[in-house]
Amino acid sequence: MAEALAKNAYTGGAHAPAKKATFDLFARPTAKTGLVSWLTTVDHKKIGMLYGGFAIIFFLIGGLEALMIRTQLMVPNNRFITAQLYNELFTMHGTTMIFLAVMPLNAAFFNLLVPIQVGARDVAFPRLNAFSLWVWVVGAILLNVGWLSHFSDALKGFGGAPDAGWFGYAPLTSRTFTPDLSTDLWVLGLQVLGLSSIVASLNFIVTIINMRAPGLTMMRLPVFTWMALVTSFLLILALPAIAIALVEVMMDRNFGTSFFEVSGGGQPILWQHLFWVFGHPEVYILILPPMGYVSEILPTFARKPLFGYPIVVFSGVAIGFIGFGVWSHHMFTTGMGNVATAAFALATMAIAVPTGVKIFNWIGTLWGGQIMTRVPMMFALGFIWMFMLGGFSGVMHAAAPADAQQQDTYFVIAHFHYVLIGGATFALLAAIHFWFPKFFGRMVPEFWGKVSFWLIFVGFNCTFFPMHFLGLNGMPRRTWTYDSNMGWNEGNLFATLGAYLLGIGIFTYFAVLIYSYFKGKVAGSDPWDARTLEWSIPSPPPEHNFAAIPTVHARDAWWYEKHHKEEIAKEKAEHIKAEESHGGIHMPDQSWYPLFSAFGLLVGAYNFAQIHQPLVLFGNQVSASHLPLAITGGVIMVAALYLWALEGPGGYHLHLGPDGKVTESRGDH
Amino acid sequence: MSALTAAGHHEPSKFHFYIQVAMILSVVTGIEVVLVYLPLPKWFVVTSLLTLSAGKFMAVIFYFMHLRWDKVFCTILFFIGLVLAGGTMWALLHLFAADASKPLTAAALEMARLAVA
Amino acid sequence: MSSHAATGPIDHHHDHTTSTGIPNKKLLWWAFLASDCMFFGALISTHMVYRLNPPPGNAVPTQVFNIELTSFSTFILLMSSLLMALAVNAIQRGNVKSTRTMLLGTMFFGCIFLGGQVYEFEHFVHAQKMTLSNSIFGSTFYTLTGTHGTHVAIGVLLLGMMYVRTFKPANGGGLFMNFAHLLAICVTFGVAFIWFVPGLIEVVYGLPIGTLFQRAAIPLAVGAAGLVSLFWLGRSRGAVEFGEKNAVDVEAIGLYWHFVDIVWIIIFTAVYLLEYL
Amino acid sequence: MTRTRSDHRNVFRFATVFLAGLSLLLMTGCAWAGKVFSLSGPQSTMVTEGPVAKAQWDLFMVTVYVTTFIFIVVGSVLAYAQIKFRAKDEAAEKAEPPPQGHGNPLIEIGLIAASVILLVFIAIPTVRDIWYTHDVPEAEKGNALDVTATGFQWWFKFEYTSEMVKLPAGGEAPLVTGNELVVPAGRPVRVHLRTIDVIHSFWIPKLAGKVDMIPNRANFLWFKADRPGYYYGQCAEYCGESHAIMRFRVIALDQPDYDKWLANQKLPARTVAAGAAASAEQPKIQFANYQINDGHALAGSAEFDANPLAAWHRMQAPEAGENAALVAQGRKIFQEKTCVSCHTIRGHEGMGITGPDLTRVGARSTIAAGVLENTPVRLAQWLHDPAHFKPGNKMYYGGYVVQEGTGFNATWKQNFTLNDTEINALVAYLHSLK
Ligand code: HEA
Ligand code: HEA
Ligand code: HEC
Ligand code: CUA
Ligand SMILES: [Cu+2]
Repeated sequence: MAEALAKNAYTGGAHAPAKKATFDLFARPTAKTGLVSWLTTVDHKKIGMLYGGFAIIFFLIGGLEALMIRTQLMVPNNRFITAQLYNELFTMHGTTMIFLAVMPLNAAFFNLLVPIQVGARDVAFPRLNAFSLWVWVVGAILLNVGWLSHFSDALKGFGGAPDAGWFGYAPLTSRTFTPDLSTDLWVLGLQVLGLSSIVASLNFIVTIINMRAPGLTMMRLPVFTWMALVTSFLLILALPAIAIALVEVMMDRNFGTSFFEVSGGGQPILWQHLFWVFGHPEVYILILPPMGYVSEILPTFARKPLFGYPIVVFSGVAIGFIGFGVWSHHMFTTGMGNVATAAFALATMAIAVPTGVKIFNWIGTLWGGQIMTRVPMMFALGFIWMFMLGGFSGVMHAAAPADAQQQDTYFVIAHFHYVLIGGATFALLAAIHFWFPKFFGRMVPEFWGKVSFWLIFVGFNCTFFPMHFLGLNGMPRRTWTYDSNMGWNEGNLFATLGAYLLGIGIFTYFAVLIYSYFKGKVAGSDPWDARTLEWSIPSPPPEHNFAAIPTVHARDAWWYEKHHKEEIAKEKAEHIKAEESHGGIHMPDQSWYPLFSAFGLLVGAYNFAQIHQPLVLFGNQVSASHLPLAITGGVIMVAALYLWALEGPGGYHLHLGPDGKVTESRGDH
Repeated sequence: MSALTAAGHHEPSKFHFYIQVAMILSVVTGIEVVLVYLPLPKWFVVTSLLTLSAGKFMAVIFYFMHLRWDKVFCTILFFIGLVLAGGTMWALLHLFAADASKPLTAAALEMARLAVA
Repeated sequence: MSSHAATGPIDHHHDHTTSTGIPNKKLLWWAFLASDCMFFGALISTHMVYRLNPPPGNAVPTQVFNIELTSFSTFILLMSSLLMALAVNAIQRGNVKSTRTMLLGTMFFGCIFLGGQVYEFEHFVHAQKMTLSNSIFGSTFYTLTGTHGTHVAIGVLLLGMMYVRTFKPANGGGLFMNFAHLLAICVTFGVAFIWFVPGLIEVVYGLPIGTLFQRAAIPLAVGAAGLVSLFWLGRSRGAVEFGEKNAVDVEAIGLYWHFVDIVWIIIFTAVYLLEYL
Repeated sequence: MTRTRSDHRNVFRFATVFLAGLSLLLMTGCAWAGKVFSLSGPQSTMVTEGPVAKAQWDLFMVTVYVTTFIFIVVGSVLAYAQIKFRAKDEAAEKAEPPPQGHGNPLIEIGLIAASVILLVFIAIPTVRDIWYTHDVPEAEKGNALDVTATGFQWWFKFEYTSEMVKLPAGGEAPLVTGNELVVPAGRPVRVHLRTIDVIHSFWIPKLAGKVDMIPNRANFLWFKADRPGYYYGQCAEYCGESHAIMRFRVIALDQPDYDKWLANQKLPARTVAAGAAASAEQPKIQFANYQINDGHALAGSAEFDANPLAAWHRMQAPEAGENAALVAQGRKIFQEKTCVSCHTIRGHEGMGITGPDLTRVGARSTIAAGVLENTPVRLAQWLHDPAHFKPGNKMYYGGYVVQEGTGFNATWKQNFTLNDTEINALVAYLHSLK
């Protein structure tokens, strides 16, 4: 071991050769940089960055789709795009923004932050984590591949992008009404994304519950980590409902069942129930992590601990729990009967209480603080204001009879964009700005950050505030075009101009980030004088996160450390010694198999979607159905999983030299 | 590993205990099957069936899956899922049992046939 | 984590390397089972919702069902659960041999259950004329019990993988053997449930046993070959890496297996028994 | 970033100027800005014309009052905190951190209680109105008119289940109309909601909130029009390609007017007397140029928009200068061109039910489910190229076929080709059906 120590001064590129694995087809990848390192990584930070990068790309694509929608609606009787394309656009805009932008952005932050905030070196199951990522990519591909049909006649077979709306109400999704492949791909794409989310969430549940550093009791967890935990629970408990619903549509479409086929005695309304049993918790899945970011950012810039921590945590849990009992508020117009309608209306209103508690506590955090209006803080404050407005229109919807006039109008569009953009997205933009220095080691210029904030803030309100009035004035949503005599012309024009402004704002925001990545001022490890553990380690964090697993003594662990320096330094030194005597810092090995099994899934799912179609390659029919390829995909996946199981977690050790150098070693100890 | 075995930190064997549990479970299953054929009031049979299977359920999770000997947290974790799933099922059944939800079936089938025509 | 597991005595209810003392794998599986409750909750709901207001032309469940067979299957699944519990019991005491026997037994009972289901489905489709698509009852019934069956099948596969893993030599190597072993298991058990068990049930219902053997000489031969190679591959082959430290792995699969059992307990009552009232 | 402080100021100055500029813009364009929030369009939910819509609007206003109150209170505190506790300068930022207080349970509980109490103000009228808006009040049940509305991709059929008409082939059936629902003002109407294909939703904003038409479900809603009027309706559940323009109209009439209308409806289709301007020669084309040349502007003319009810009344009377020969020719083409297979003209030919009933199509104020004003030119344009106005509409035949090499593809074709002369005759015929 001493030899190993001497030989491998860790320079980022040099590393110990992998032990000749006994149960392995491929040599275990060990690259630390370059393409292979990203494809085979199990490092939660790299995985987080990949999630984040993909999500931002999809956010921009979803935004572009929104801009096309807004352009079409700019003037009455516009024919900028066709009805068909419009329907594809709003379906994919909604699906993309929710499943491919906001959810993975949250997943990115779970990955980047949770292990560090709990004082761990990685998640509980690093390879499973990589698997979640690649499976997510597969889902994203399946959902979007249909766009290709718009680019070339040879690709018409995709039938266009999905066009049944983001909640795909049966029976519009049946073969009779949407016979083309797009709906099959939508069904399977969502299914695959669900798989990814469930697997990832299980991982985070175990990580948060089991991998906490010594002293980090549950009631000392950073609020963001708490919200990650609640969100993960919501995911594993809500996604099964839609998974089953999707299986049922898939069976209806491909195997002749009649779950939602009236001709066989099915009841399409069941789809709505199953969808919203998932769908409502889903919106809290989107908003709870943002509430977590804000709960970290506000105390940092108010330089005060979060007001009423236990109640904030508890209300987060309560929101999650009550969120499972309100799904039918999306179905007030489906004639559920008075008792059911009243019950769901009241339950929905009840959610305003724990949500209000959070707002009050954030204000309590500001009260008596020393507020520094840095850019993340401005987005966080913007979040409070805008989310509050969105929440109020939510409560208006909860009044069921009033909702009969609002359901499926632009009033709903206004409501959920206020909570989704004013809420979730603002908080995400705050978070990106806040943690950018941590993960890229560079500061984002304040001035340009603020410019982008104001552009986004003003643009957002110009876009969506008028929509309340459009809705009240009777403008239905999912409207490809409208007449000029409805009184909607000006509101729409205004909203569209606002959307362009918003687009410029978003563009500025990301352009500034890219600029800062190359040219930003180098950030120290703790540029904001922040409070949680991630700020205790270098920026960007080393692969093993912590030289010594910290011992947590208080809620804002790093704040405490900063104010008890000597005591902590002593403790740390001891920990480092103890760990080295146990063989050094244990790190998991990289692996090809998560990627391979996801690849198998892609092949399998893509072909399964069109299982009954003849398989045509280069104009020749190769097989009567896609079954052989679907099976091939399945076999690749299972084989990869099998080899994955045999390969074992592997692992190597890092050793911290006295000069701060890190060395690597392999082999048993 | 041999050192471990020597250290003798073994579980006490639950072999016979497990067998007893399994026997009880089989007997209960038998009772269930017989119950449905007995000329008893319907409410009684339904209640007993539900109680008996709930009992079996609990026996399996607490003994075979050793929740009884594990940290309570495992129990809590599982019951979160169980309670939510049960609650959702309960709500769905009530929603569909409501008068407003009586399907039109016969008429609807007719319409569906027209639509296809 | 793994490096620590070997450093202290094994306490099966406490893992000192985690914050709660619950091993990570166990926690993962319990969380997954919580999630799986929702899966089956949604499926059973679908089935029950359509039982509430059955459309005309629906199959009549009590005429379709064969309650003796299903009761038998239920019993079999219970027994497999017992063996699974015993497998965990054995490995926790470091007894690899006994663990293997119990695992095989669990798989065996699992396969009988699956065979019963194959028979049941086939019988329902051919004799009772209830298909996946000709009535809503068929749609929900097959989807629900089929999903459960898929869970059982996945369980058998996982058990098989666990079983061959117990042979992984302590000194490395053996990938090919391992693979061959798994293949032998799949073949043997595949034949057992796809063909032999349904056949045996037919025999119970009057098929002459001679016909049974005549009809399927080839699958039987393949199955026999599989069985022989299974025995051959299953002989003692020196020190293995598997041991008491893997108890949590076996236990994790056990949790899954028992869960599949309790789901069946519910299905048996809700889908089958209640129909007879 | 050493320039941070001054940067802040720059940005705030910029923002202030920007916001000021924006409000200036708003103020100068006051009239225009006023229109941005114009709230009295034909589908406005704020201009209520019946008790159901009114109850819904009043409830909405309750929620607005309560939440506005909360917003003012919470918003003021938040704004105050933001301003009051802002670090005034760099020195303040670098100063010792403020006391690290952790919360105050009393305040929390108080606020929770306050929220609950405020919600009660919303909850009570909500529950009351759920029951009120659900069904016709007991006292008025006897007076209610029952109608069945069925959604089709993308139009509506209305059946007056209590008004039977004699069928030419013998027997009776409920009176059927399409896309325009005529009801008596001042009387409650209960609409039973059905659909033949996918989910639609039935919504007349000024009269009542929507209720969905869901396959296999017996939904219904009720409304009452306070006074005679012409109301816009819209399908409010996404139902496929042309969902956006799946519209309908409700015309509320005085009881006498309604009775008159009903009596006329029950008669078989109108046949133009042969004597009227009979002419043996080839009928003249009345409107040479019906090509679609006015962009895509749909809906009505200014005159129509000004008083749609009057426009509807005008449609009821037979048009001047009807050409009996042309009409007869149209009737023949209607048969030859397979129109009959989808449309019914009760008393004339036709028994199709996959398209709207055309027995009195000439008396409708709009065609194609409220998309076009029913002028001869518009009707001609519609017949010329229905898909131009309603993409994907089902006045086509065909289906989905597998195209070589590309899998599924939809290729719909128009099932009839009409030349100008034929369209001309058809328009004359259809417009004679009053
Ligand atoms: C981030 C996502 C998010 C969030 C957080 C919410 C939050 C809420 N939503 Fe929203 N909602 C959506 C996303 C979200 N929603 C989406 C995407 C849709 C449309 C889906 C579709 O059809 O496509 C939708 C639709 C929707 C509907 C259906 C509308 C319809 O289609 O007819 C309803 C109905 O009740 C509703 C209600 C609510 C309520 C009551 C809340 C509450 O949680 C809000 C609580 C917050 C506050 C109330 C503000 C702060 C509180 C205080 C300051 C305390 C004091 C306040 C009071 C006492 C009132 N939402
Ligand atoms: C988190 C979710 C989310 C987010 C962030 C958004 C963001 C936006 N949405 Fe979204 N929206 C939904 C979720 C979301 N939406 C959902 C769920 C629906 C319902 C769908 C359905 O009915 O099925 C919907 C529907 C919806 C409609 C209604 C369509 C209809 O019913 O007919 C409209 C209309 O204005 C709209 C507008 C916008 C706009 C202008 C933005 C803007 O905020 C977008 C801002 C971003 C940009 C403007 C991008 C800027 C980028 C660039 C300029 C660079 C581009 C470069 C490259 C791609 C390289 N949305
Ligand atoms: C394949 C069936 C079919 C055939 C054939 C058909 N139509 Fe139609 N027609 C429809 C449908 C469906 C609609 C409703 C379109 C919509 O609004 O979405 C319609 C609408 C109309 C309307 C408008 C009715 C209204 O109330 O809005 C007119 C007028 C009409 N058709 C005339 C004709 C004529 C004339 C022909 C023959 C030349 C014809 N149709 C042939 C199916 C058909
Ligand atoms: Cu019909 Cu939308
Ligand atoms: Cu909701």
